[in-house]
Amino acid sequence: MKQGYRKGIIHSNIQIATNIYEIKLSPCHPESDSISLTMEESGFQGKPGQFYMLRGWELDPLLPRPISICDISDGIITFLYEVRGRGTHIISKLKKGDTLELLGPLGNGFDLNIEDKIAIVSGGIGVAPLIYLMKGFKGDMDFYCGFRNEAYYLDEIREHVDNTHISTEDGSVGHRGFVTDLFLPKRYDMVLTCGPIPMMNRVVEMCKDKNVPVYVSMESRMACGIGTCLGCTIETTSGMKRVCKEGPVFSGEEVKFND
Amino acid sequence: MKQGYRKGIIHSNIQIATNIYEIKLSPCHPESDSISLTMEESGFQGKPGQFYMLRGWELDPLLPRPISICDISDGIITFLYEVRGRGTHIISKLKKGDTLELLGPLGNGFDLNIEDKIAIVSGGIGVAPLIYLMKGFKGDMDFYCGFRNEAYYLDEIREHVDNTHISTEDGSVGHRGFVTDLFLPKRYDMVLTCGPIPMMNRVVEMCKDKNVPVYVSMESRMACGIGTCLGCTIETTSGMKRVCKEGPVFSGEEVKFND
Amino acid sequence: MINTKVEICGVEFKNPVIAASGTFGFGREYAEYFPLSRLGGISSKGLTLNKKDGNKGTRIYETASGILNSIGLQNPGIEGFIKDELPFMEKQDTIILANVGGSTIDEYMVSVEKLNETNIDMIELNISCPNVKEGGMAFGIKSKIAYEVVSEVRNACTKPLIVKLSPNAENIVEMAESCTKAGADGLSLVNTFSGMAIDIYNRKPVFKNIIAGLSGPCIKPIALRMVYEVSRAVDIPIIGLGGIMNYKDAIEFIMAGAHCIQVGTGNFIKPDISIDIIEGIEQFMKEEGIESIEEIRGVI
Amino acid sequence: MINTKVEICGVEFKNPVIAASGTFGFGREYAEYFPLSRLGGISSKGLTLNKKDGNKGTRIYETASGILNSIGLQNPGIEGFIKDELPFMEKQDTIILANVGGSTIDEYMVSVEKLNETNIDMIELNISCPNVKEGGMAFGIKSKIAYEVVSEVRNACTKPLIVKLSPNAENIVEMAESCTKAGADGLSLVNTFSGMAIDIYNRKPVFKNIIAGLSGPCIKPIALRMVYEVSRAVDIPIIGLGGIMNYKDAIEFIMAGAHCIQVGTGNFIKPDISIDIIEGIEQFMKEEGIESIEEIRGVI
Ligand SMILES: Cc1cc2nc3c(=O)[nH]c(=O)nc-3n(C[C@H](O)[C@H](O)[C@H](O)COP(=O)(O)OP(=O)(O)OC[C@H]3O[C@@H](n4cnc5c(N)ncnc54)[C@H](O)[C@@H]3O)c2cc1C
Ligand SMILES: Cc1cc2nc3c(=O)[nH]c(=O)nc-3n(C[C@H](O)[C@H](O)[C@H](O)COP(=O)(O)OP(=O)(O)OC[C@H]3O[C@@H](n4cnc5c(N)ncnc54)[C@H](O)[C@@H]3O)c2cc1C
Ligand SMILES: Cc1cc2nc3c(=O)[nH]c(=O)nc-3n(C[C@H](O)[C@H](O)[C@H](O)COP(=O)(O)O)c2cc1C
Ligand SMILES: Cc1cc2nc3c(=O)[nH]c(=O)nc-3n(C[C@H](O)[C@H](O)[C@H](O)COP(=O)(O)O)c2cc1C
Ligand code: FES
Ligand code: FES
Repeated sequence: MKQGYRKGIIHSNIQIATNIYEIKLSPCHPESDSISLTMEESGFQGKPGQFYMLRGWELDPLLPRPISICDISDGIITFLYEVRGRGTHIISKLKKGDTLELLGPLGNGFDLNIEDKIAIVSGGIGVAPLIYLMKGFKGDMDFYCGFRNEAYYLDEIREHVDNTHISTEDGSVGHRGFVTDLFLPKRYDMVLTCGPIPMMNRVVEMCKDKNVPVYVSMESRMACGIGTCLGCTIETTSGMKRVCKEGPVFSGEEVKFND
Repeated sequence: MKQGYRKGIIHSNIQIATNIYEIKLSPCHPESDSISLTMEESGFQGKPGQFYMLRGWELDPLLPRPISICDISDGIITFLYEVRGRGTHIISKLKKGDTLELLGPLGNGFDLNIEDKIAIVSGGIGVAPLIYLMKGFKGDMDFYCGFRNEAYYLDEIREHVDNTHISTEDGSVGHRGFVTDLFLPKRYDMVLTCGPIPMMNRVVEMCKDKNVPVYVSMESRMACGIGTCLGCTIETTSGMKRVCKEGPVFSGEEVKFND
Repeated sequence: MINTKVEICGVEFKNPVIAASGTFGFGREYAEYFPLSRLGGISSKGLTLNKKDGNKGTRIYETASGILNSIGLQNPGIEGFIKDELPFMEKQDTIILANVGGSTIDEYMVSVEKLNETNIDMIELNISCPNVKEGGMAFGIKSKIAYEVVSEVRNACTKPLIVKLSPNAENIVEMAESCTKAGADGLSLVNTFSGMAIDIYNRKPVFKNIIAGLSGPCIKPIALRMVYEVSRAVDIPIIGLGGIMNYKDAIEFIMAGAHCIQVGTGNFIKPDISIDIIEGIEQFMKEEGIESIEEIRGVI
Repeated sequence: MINTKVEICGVEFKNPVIAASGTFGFGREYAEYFPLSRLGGISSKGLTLNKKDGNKGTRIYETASGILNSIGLQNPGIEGFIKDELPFMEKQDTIILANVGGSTIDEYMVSVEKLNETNIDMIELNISCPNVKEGGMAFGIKSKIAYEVVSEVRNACTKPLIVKLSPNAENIVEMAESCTKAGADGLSLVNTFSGMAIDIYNRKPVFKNIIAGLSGPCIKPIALRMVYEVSRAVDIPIIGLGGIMNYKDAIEFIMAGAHCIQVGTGNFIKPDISIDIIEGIEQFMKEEGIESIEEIRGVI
């Protein structure tokens, strides 16, 4: 049996850029909120590309919010999130020692072959799942990341990847413009991307042109997160698929972006 | 113009008996949650018997909760509250430094004549407004307070009042039984009471028998707290009256208890 | 320059935000929190010909994002209103809607005739109160009965006549069409939804009347849908309400086709909520480059 | 000894808690969180004769204490269900309701005939889905039309037939009476309320279909009232639902007259919410000295 929602206790919840926060949690002891568990067996689990549903409130808002795993070590989970609306705003106000409810890990996650030379292409907060991917991958990897006007997590990335290519729309860091200006697909065995739809769409097209396999991590409004509401469904070349269950990672070729 | 809801910052919020909490707040600086104001002019105001509407949440629960002033000094307000349902439960979980929204002071409050010899009769959490009353009254006063099975705030009371009469239903402190077993109305110029309806009803009857003026502080479900929803109305001998506006303090004779 | 003015049946509202009936008394209590002249208008507590004490027992009960109420039209009666409340309201420099309830057509007629003689700006005919035994809501369920009531009142009424619809109507679009044919100058919707709650420990309904009226943010999606459907079916102006708590909600109703909006339950949550909404609408218009409300009315 | 068993039309439920259609898939995903045998029953995702892909665009939108959905009956079709899903469900030792939607009477009939041949325990006829263009909800608005549909399906159906009512029905009591006369063995109510939402920045409805279905705690007071009214009007068993999130809500529906209850949106909030509800009901019965559900059914 899988575990339902369980409580996590907050270790830290800090703002790292405008509207961007990093939160770290460990699972709570079922009997007491104040004892946090960090042992391997009871710690948070999950692989790159998977996500958790988070609730930092009782029933208002009614629905939980999906957030990708940004890191797990020693059972402590890290999420990187952008404050977009009410849910993420409430989470951003939580303090060390507060608890929230988590369900996961959910979704399929990325599958990688260690021998490949891969490229990671992120746009904005889409960097979150790719950081975890990057940390786990020991092979040859280039990291392209685009931001609007403020870059974050660059030190973390540079620590793991030799070849980083940064862009910002305002030119404050790295190339001025879009990350797709920098990205050249032809050199890679596989490309993995997460970010705004138009960016991912462009990356997929570039890869298709060069016959490079590409995987995208999709976003969609979710209610259940486990495959039953059919709210998160997207159209693919092989029919309707649930982002929370068959995804969030899809082959770039199967996703129908123009919808 | 009166002020609408304003933020209070919590100084302390401690449990003083089973399900009974004491919370202390000072008004927040309008510009920053972390600066608290304690100056006289911007501090919380109100007289004994008046109450505030409290919100320690956004919109769930939808309605604020009425709580009587238990003390105000140096602009810092104290409330004494019992955890009964969701609202008071949420408030009980708030910590030092957290904020909540307050509207008040509301209602009429007690009117006292300093020359009188008065009796205060409280039942359970009904003691809250009477503590503030007691602190402000410098005349001759007896305090009768009944509890179910755990007495609280006795030190505070004894500090101000020589003549205290305590009862608990289980006999753990003072008289075993009801506070109305102890109370004798005939010696007083005026009696003031707050507690469960059956208790207040009994006190009023006892006073009526002896022709002693008695004032009761009524409870009622409230939505607006300012007299517009007509949700808190009670029947009196002079027609329908709003607990939040014409009350919560009523002359014992005008309240129709049997309803 | 943005302009928030709205005209309905020749009456000009300085902005589209009206305080809803039964949630604002006669304005007195709110006047202590902000100048009532800021409001587009105020709809009075529902008035009946004679003074009413309202219902006994629990009157307000909280539900998920809503409240059930069973006030039962406690009010000072038309004459009490005219004598004790209207003089205060008239001084506030805002549009006054007299909300009129009743349990017989005759009662409505006599009430309206008395109000004809006053300075109120409009009548809002409440054919939809779920909290009184006879009449009231019954009139608001079947389009045919509503047609009769409205036609009669129309004849008696010299003021612009807004008919307030119940969401419990069998068919809200037919209802709107009937009231329009019967001569309504405008429609306001929605009133409260019939709902109930049970005290499981006492094994009894929470309310003496069993059924009470549901309002608040919980009803907004349904109310908005009804305003949308009705605004497409009739040509007379519509006042939209149901769960409006902020300027975004208000804009949704306007984009669904409403001329004005009303704020009800929201007043209980924050006495000056209407001011936030008015300022929010202005801000939104500025940011979106909207010069007048008409530009976005029914735009979807 | 408390006993939570409930019988409806000769079918025995081990407890009154059923997973609502469209919120539980075919149980597979929830089986990972708890043994489905704990449930009184499961109502399948709404089935149409042929496979459907459902609606495009936004499908779920959060509202105050509720969600609007516009899934549009995405489902594998009756044959897909029988082949790929039913074998799994049959193994779960719980009552299986096949929830059947459709846009023509013929479609309903053919679907039901195919299901007659299977081991499902009951059919739940969905005459009320607001998210498909023709049919679906249209059947659930007017009592007369519902009467025809239900009569025809009744003739074709060899399983116990539950008709699922729409709260958008013009008159819920008349609707219930019509379906009863047409031969329904039981009724379930309510389905979702027609609602809408607007994206004010794009000036467009959130949903491609404009109107979507509202569910969740926000609708509970209205759903409860409808169950109460219907249970007083008809003699066939009733399955109550709409916003049930905990055992207290469930007890309210039972006290209002429901035989069983269904949990819908709640499943999204907490996958094992039904287990909490079942255990809560048992606990409540113990504390209140209630031995069987019947003791409190319709007790108010
Ligand atoms: C599998 C998955 C993984 C994700 N991982 C992360 C992550 O690691 N970090 C992170 O910051 N965010 C992540 N997201 C996005 C995150 O879930 C949303 O930003 C969040 O739910 C917004 O909630 P809110 O209450 O703050 O905003 P809301 O008030 O719900 O919405 C704010 C705005 O965002 C739009 N919006 C909300 N949800 C979605 C959605 N799912 N798709 C498209 N538009 C939406 C709304 O239309 C609105 O304009 C992920 C989403 C998915 C599906
Ligand atoms: C003028 C006034 C002053 C008050 N002062 C204090 C005070 O100083 N300290 C204090 O602890 N409490 C005080 N109360 C009572 C307090 O407001 C309620 O206990 C509180 O609102 C309960 O909220 P909740 O969300 O915790 O409980 P809920 O979940 O709302 O209700 C819990 C239980 O209490 C019942 N209940 C709730 N509100 C009322 C009510 N107003 N009247 C009768 N029954 C009710 C409900 O039926 C339910 O059974 C006062 C009430 C009024 C009207
Ligand atoms: C406590 C209360 C009293 C009400 N009294 C009246 C009334 O007297 N007349 C009337 O037409 N509507 C009355 N209403 C209905 C409101 O005017 C409004 O139509 C309804 O509450 C929906 O709007 P809301 O969700 O913004 O509250 C009342 C509503 C509440 C909550
Ligand atoms: C996402 C979603 C899909 C639904 N699909 C169906 C369906 O296919 N057939 C059906 O009869 N009801 C369907 N419903 C309605 C539910 O079964 C239920 O009647 C309604 O949601 C009210 O209950 P609730 O408030 O507990 O969710 C669906 C509801 C939701 C939220
Ligand atoms: S979120 Fe419910 S199916 Fe994906
Ligand atoms: S609480 Fe609204 S009138 Fe008293």
